[in-house]
Amino acid sequence: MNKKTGWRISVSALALCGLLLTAACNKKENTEQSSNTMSQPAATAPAATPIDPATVATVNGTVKFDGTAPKQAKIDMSQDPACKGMNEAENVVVDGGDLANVFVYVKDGLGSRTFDVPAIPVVLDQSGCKYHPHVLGVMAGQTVQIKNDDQTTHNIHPTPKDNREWNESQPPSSPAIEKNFAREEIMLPVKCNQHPWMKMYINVVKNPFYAVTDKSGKYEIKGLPPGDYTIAFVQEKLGEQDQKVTVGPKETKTVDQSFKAGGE
Amino acid sequence: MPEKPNLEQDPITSKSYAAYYLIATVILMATLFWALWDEAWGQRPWKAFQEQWKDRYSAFLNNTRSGSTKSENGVEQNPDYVALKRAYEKTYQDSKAQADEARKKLDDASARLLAVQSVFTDRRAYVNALTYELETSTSASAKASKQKEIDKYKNEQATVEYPDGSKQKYTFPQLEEKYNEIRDERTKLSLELGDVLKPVTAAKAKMDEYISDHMVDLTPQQIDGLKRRATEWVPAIVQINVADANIVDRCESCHMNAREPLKITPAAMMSKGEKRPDEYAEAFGSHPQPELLAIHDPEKFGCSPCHQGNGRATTSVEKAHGNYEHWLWPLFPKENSEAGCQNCHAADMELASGDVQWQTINGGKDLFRQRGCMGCHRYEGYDKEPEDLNAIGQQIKQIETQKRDNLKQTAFLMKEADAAASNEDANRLNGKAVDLRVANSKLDGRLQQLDYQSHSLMQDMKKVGPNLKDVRLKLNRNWIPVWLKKPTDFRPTTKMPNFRLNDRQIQAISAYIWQSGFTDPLPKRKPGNAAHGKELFETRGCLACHSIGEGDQLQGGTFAANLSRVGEKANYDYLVRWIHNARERTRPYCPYEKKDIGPEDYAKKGLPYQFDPDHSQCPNDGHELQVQNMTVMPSLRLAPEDAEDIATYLMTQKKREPSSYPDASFMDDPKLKAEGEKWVRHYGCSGCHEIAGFEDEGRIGTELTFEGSKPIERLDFALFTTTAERGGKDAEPIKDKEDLARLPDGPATEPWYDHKGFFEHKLAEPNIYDQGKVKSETEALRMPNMHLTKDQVLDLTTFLMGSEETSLPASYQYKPGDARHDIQEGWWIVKKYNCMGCHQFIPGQQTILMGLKQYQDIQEQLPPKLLTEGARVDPEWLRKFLSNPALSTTDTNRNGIRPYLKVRMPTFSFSDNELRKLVRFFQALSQQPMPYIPEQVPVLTTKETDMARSLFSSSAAPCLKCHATGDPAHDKIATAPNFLLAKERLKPDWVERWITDPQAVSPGTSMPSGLFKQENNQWVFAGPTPPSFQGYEGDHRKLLTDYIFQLTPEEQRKVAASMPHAKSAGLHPSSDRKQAAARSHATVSGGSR
Amino acid sequence: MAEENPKNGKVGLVDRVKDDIQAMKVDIPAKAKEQIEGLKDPTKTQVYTSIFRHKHDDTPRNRALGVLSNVFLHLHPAKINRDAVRYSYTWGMGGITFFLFIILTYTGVLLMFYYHPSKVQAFRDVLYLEHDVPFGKILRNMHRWAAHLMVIGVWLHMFRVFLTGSYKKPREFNWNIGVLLLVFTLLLSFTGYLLPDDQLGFWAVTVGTNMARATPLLGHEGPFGSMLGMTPYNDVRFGLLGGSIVDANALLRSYIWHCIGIPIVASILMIVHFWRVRKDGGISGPAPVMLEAEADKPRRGPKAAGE
Amino acid sequence: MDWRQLWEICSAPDNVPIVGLIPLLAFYIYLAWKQAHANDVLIEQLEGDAALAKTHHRKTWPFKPGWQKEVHVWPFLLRIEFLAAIIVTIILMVWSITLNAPLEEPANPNLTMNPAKAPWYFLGLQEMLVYFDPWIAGVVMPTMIIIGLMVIPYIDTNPLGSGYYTWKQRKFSIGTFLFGFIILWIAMIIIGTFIRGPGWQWFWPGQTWDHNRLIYEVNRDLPDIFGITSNMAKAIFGAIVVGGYYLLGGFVVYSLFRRYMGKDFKRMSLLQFGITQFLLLTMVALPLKMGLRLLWHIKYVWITPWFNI
Repeated sequence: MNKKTGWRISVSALALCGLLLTAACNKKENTEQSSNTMSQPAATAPAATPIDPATVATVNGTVKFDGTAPKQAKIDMSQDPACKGMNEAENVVVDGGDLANVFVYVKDGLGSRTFDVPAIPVVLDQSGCKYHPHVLGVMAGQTVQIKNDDQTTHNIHPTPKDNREWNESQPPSSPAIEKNFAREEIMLPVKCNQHPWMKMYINVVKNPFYAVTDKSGKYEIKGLPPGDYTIAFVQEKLGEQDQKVTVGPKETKTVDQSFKAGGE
Repeated sequence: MPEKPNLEQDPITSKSYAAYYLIATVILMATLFWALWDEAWGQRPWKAFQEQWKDRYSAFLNNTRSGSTKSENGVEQNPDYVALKRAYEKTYQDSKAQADEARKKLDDASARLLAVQSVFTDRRAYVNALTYELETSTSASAKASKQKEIDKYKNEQATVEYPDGSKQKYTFPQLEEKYNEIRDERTKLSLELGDVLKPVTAAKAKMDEYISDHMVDLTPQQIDGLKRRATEWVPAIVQINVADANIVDRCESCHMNAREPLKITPAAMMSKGEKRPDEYAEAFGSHPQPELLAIHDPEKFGCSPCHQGNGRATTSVEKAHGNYEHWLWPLFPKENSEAGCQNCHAADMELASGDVQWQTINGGKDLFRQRGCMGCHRYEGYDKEPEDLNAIGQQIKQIETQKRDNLKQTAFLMKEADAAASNEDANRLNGKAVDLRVANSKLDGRLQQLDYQSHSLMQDMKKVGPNLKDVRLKLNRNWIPVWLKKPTDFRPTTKMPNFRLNDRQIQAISAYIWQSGFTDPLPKRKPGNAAHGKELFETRGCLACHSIGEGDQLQGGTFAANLSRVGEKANYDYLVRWIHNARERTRPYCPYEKKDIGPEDYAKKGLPYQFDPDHSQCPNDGHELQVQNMTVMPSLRLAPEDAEDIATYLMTQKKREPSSYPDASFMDDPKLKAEGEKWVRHYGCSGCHEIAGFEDEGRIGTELTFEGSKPIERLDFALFTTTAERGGKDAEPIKDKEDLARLPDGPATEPWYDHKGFFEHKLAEPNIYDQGKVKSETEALRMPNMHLTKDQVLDLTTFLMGSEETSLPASYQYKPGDARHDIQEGWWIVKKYNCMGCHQFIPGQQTILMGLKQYQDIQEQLPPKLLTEGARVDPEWLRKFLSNPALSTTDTNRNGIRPYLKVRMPTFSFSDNELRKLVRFFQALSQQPMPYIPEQVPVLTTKETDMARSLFSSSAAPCLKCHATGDPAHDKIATAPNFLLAKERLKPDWVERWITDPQAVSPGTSMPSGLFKQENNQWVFAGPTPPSFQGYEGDHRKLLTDYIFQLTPEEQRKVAASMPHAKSAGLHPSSDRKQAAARSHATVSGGSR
Repeated sequence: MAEENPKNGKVGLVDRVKDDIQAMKVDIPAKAKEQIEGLKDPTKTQVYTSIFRHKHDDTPRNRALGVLSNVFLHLHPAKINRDAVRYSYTWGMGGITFFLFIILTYTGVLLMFYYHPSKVQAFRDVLYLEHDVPFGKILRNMHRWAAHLMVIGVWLHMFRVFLTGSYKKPREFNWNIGVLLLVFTLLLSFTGYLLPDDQLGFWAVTVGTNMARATPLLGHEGPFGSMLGMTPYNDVRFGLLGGSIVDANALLRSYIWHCIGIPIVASILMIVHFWRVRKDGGISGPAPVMLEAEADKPRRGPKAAGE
Repeated sequence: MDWRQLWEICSAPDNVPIVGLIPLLAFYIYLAWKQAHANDVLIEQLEGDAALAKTHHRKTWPFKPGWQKEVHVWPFLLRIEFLAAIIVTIILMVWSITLNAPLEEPANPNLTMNPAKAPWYFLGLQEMLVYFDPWIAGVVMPTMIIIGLMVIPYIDTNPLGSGYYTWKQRKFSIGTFLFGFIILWIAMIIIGTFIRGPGWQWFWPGQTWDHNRLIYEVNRDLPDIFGITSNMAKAIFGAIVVGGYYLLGGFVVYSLFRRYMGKDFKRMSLLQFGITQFLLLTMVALPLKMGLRLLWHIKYVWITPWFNI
């Protein structure tokens, strides 16, 4: 058993531990339980396919929005004084034709390659009764660390299609909740039932080649081995659009994409 | 013969066998006839019975008939009947002409119909036959020709000759039409005739109904029917055959009258000149309890399921009754016949049909519990709390295991889901994992319920005898060895049996008990007022369970101890505590740690030293504690001073001074303790008493659930086996006079080698089967002498005889799943707490209090009858009331609903379990559906309210004269509950029935009947109504009920104020001045001190 | 007829009818007379002679034929030793035993109509027989007692046969058949014991079959049994009972052995037994006494002894 | 004297046959003895008178010249047979009418009958269980009885006494048979029926069958008496005793045969004699073993790890 698999075990064990904590009523049994059942996955976890760092390419580009950007709805957050003031919906964030919060990832072309899950957790922050970021990419199995910076209690309630649903509350200044998602799922909605406007999307993918467009609609995917790929651009409201692209070794390719107003 | 015959005859060839053959043949024929006779009569003694029956029963019926005719004549003399008869005759005469006419027409139509019918049916048959040929012919031409033939035939004219001689010709369609026409005509005519006769038939029916309604016995016509059956009877086996239950009962082949609708005693069936009923007469009585047969239809139940015996056998009386060696289910003897009930009704604590309580079997069931038999002997259903508790513990363990398994499975499923090949699979697996989590949550709910139940069960566990952990606090030490020597010497009616202990055993047992008792200090109590204590003792209801006085002076119930000599043994301070609240425990006991928890344990956790049903968790580990004394004695919610008064009074009850008991300081000898422990265990003292160190001790006796069907070989008659088998003049082994007097049938002379004999002897003198045996102290029989009376031995014997493993199908067992089950469950609790000592549950049932002298002329001071309790009260209210009869948490020294009664409804500290069962019981007993949905009472208009108020307060309906109003001055003399309670407590429909005829609901109640009368289908007030009622069309009864249910305190005050003489209203007519004075004194002193 | 007298057909017919009537007046009385005569001696009728194959005049020939021509009686020879009819010699036990066997077969068959060899039914059926079936009780009683009598009869028969030395040459083999019949008689009785399914039968059979578990080699408690792998579930007792305890299977097996298996074997052996009695020279005696001196000489025929 | 107990035993329906058997057997023994005696007298007479022996018809029944030597089966035999059938029928029917076949409680495997008895005709074997292990009493012994009975015709070489009752000519064979039948079979059945009560204990007739009776009975094994303890030694000792019995007994039998039954002995082949010896000794061994048991409380003679005798 090499070092990597060992690490893998501990992460998955930790994750399951967390899950079990939510499932179980009796803590003692729970921990005992998870350690029992976790002895197996190590043996079956596939080893990551090595990538030659010398040949990796980069894909970047800008996502545009054609047409007039819809006006963002104003949200009144006064029902909870801790949320302070007003807020805006983040359905379609367009800044001068640049479309933010588009999730870009390599949808196809990697074959049966597998990749190690990064040890560093992805952070999802709640502040001002808003999720930061609004769209999040994460690898399957990677830890998502959820923090609450507000002086109010939030609850985090993902409503996935293919992953498990859960719903946990997080009072102010309580420790971060650490979770992970096992299965690939794009635009997995997350909401807070106490603050109905709070909404964000987590994108769970199986490879590390993903990015989210920033306010200027830019994204960059690095470290891609050369090959033919399908790159998918997904927007929570406007849907998904794909592009095929071929990258050579050490190449930096620009792939732009644009969404139409009132699209699909 | 060819060979020359010899001079001397050859004996072999010449000997004749004719004589032998003749004799042999004659004998053979005789034998054959014997066999035939045996088959026809020898093996069928019932034929003789039936012959006798024919004669005797016919004679009996002749007698009865003449009596019946006489009484019928009597009825016929009645003017009402004469009027009916006259009416009948008149209608008969009136309709006669018309009816004759109609009949004539009808006859004519019938005759014509017949004439047409004969021609029509013949021709129709021919047409049908032709049609068949048409239908089955294959070629079109053949069909056509057939059709032609049919048409031709149909057009032919047929002649019909009518009864009047006229002839008509019809074609087939005409014929058909004519036929239908006459048929319809006839139908019409017969309906017409019916109409004409209708008044006649009705009048006749009325007449007959009058006779049958007014004849107490059978009518002569009915008797004639019976007589015909008897005289025309052809000897035959009469049998009940129920294949499903394998019942074949031919009992009625001899007991021919068992199901006759008449009451027939054996004496009535004696043949002439006899002095006492012979075998035949005994057999021909009718069933003494026809109402039982009505519940248990003999066609389904047969006879043997209740009576036993060999229902199939018909060859002799002994065989049929199963009274022979190899029949396992011999007939129950007459006096034990109620044993049969126990076969199917083991789950019923009280057996009653109508107003008949089956005292023998009920007595046996009660004795088994009250005398603590269940402390040593397991019996299904009795004292099952510890078992249930155990079962619940098991269940909890099981559920926890299941929860663990579910968790394991959840984790596994989630892991599988994460690794699943497709999203469908993943979702399916995740779904399953979610289901399991939900399942676990359900299990948590179940666990919680089980926890509640064990809390309840802990509370429900009771012991027959007192808690001996308190012995040092409670008893005069020197009295203990004297008591153990022979309890009946001290208190003849005690439940404590005689263990035949020798002095050493007594010393050792006393020492153990004394030394293992609590030594916690008791608060010192000041002495009270004995005279007031006596009065309280006699009026608060203590006597419903306890008795006092000895011999002729004895009064009170047998449920609990006789307190005549309690002053010799008891410690005053403890007695006060006990009377104040018998359930108050010195220290709680933790079954988990198996120790008594003291203040130090509470102090360790910084908890207050408080334990009661609401604080029942062990401070050490949170397990459920036993926080009450395991006694059924309730709290009467007395003021502490009252408790002191009663205790003071009781301490005066003594024959000798406590100090006169010889010193028993050996009880402090620590050496005796170990031996004492041995004997306490040996004799199973902990079956009835709580004893330190014996909390988990099992029962020492054999299980008795199926004792009645235990093979006789397993009952150890010891040295008396042969004696019992053979009977005779030395058959009775019991020599002791007292014990001999316990035998229901007196000393045995007949063989008694059967279950009955075994039980009776064992109960009369338990160690009888040790007699003559050489046994060591520990081998000797442990069962104590229960000093039962003859009747009690009979009851218990009957109970045990009926305790059989029945071969009947399960459907015959009375184990209902519906509300009747609630009734069964409820009786166990009602009997457990002796509710019947105060309340009447069954019509005709006598309560202990009813029998007391002091209630003879103040019956209204008796506790309420509960005959229709379920129909009367809202179940939710009942639950509240039962858990707190004061209906108040602060003002508890009173009755919540009937403050005017001196007898007190005590607080029994029922567990939730028992409350639930009791409420269901009362509802089920009155056939009330559960859950209860209250009836909507319409809101009265102001006008109606005014009317109702005026009626309510009118002098004609002085409701508030008796009913309490909350005004203390008035309530002192009130004898009925406050109306304000009605809304929450009562059911409106019951109230309507109640105010119409209270005597029918609760006979003897002080509430009078006849307040309302029926007029035009409305119930109107019987007395003069206030003027506002002029022109009111509505139902007065309904109005009043609705008013009561809307009564508010303000409204009540208004009414009271409007009542002119409310305050000065006289005392209840039936109570004299002296008692009234006593009563007011009691109330004052009870309430104000 | 009509063709012969086409013209007078009608007349011819009438004549013929008249003629027939005339003839009938004579024929029928004659036949009737004949019939009455014939019925006077029923033994001459065809029906009679077809049943009884010869006349029953009291002649030696007919006496012999009476036995020889009867299927039941021809077990017997036509003539036997004059002293062989003496009861004091034969005790008649063989015949009585056979007679009882017939009674048992007959009553047994009737009992079988009412009996089901099942644990639920068996005991009830016996009660039913006792209380319901017409003549059921006497039927069962007769079967039971006849069985006991048969056992006694067989023993006495054997006893007599031994005492008269009737097993000696040439009857050695028939003696062996007899021993087997004795064994089968006991087995028949024993297998019937269980059938009422009452305590008596149950424990008798339990005691009886418990011995089987001690069978050497084949019983699990017998010598060397456990060495051969015998357990309560595969030994000879298990085979007898169809189980390790006396239960439903034992009842059924008992029933089948009792009603079918053993009676068939016993019947066959009986046939052989009777047949050998005849073939071995009929009943052994009473023979003339032999003297010590004649012991080693060839045995003389009975005739020689007579003269 | 407990007459009631006695009556209860005798009147138990299934004991009636054995009660009936006793007088029946007595009667038939008497009948046989009478004829045997008459024949023996005749034989003696004829042996003393050679001339008469030549002419005598040699039966005790009278015979006159002219009488038929053979009679017709029909009617002379058949009439007796039919008569017998009628009488048997009568007996059977009267018995069946008056006495009911036993029917006890339904079978209950949990309730042992005490005493649990086999059918009466097997009680001899059950009685043997007291003295022998089941494999001998229940299996070996019945087999030996059957085989023994079957070999009788082949080992009895005495040509005399065939077809007539005699005692003098067949003293040995009749004596042995009577011993086997009456003593070892019928007497054992009688003991089993009348003497053995609850717990298969010995109750004298007239003693009350007390279910609670306890008796002290300790049985020893023969080797124990001689102080033999080792298993091996016990096995060898037993083998010696049993073998010695058969060898010594065989010699005694030989000696007796030679002396008193010379003629028979001469007629016998070695095999015949061997079998006779073995069966005879085995038969005699039964009462010997019973005696050891009843008188000296000796349980086993030969103890091996596999079987005990």
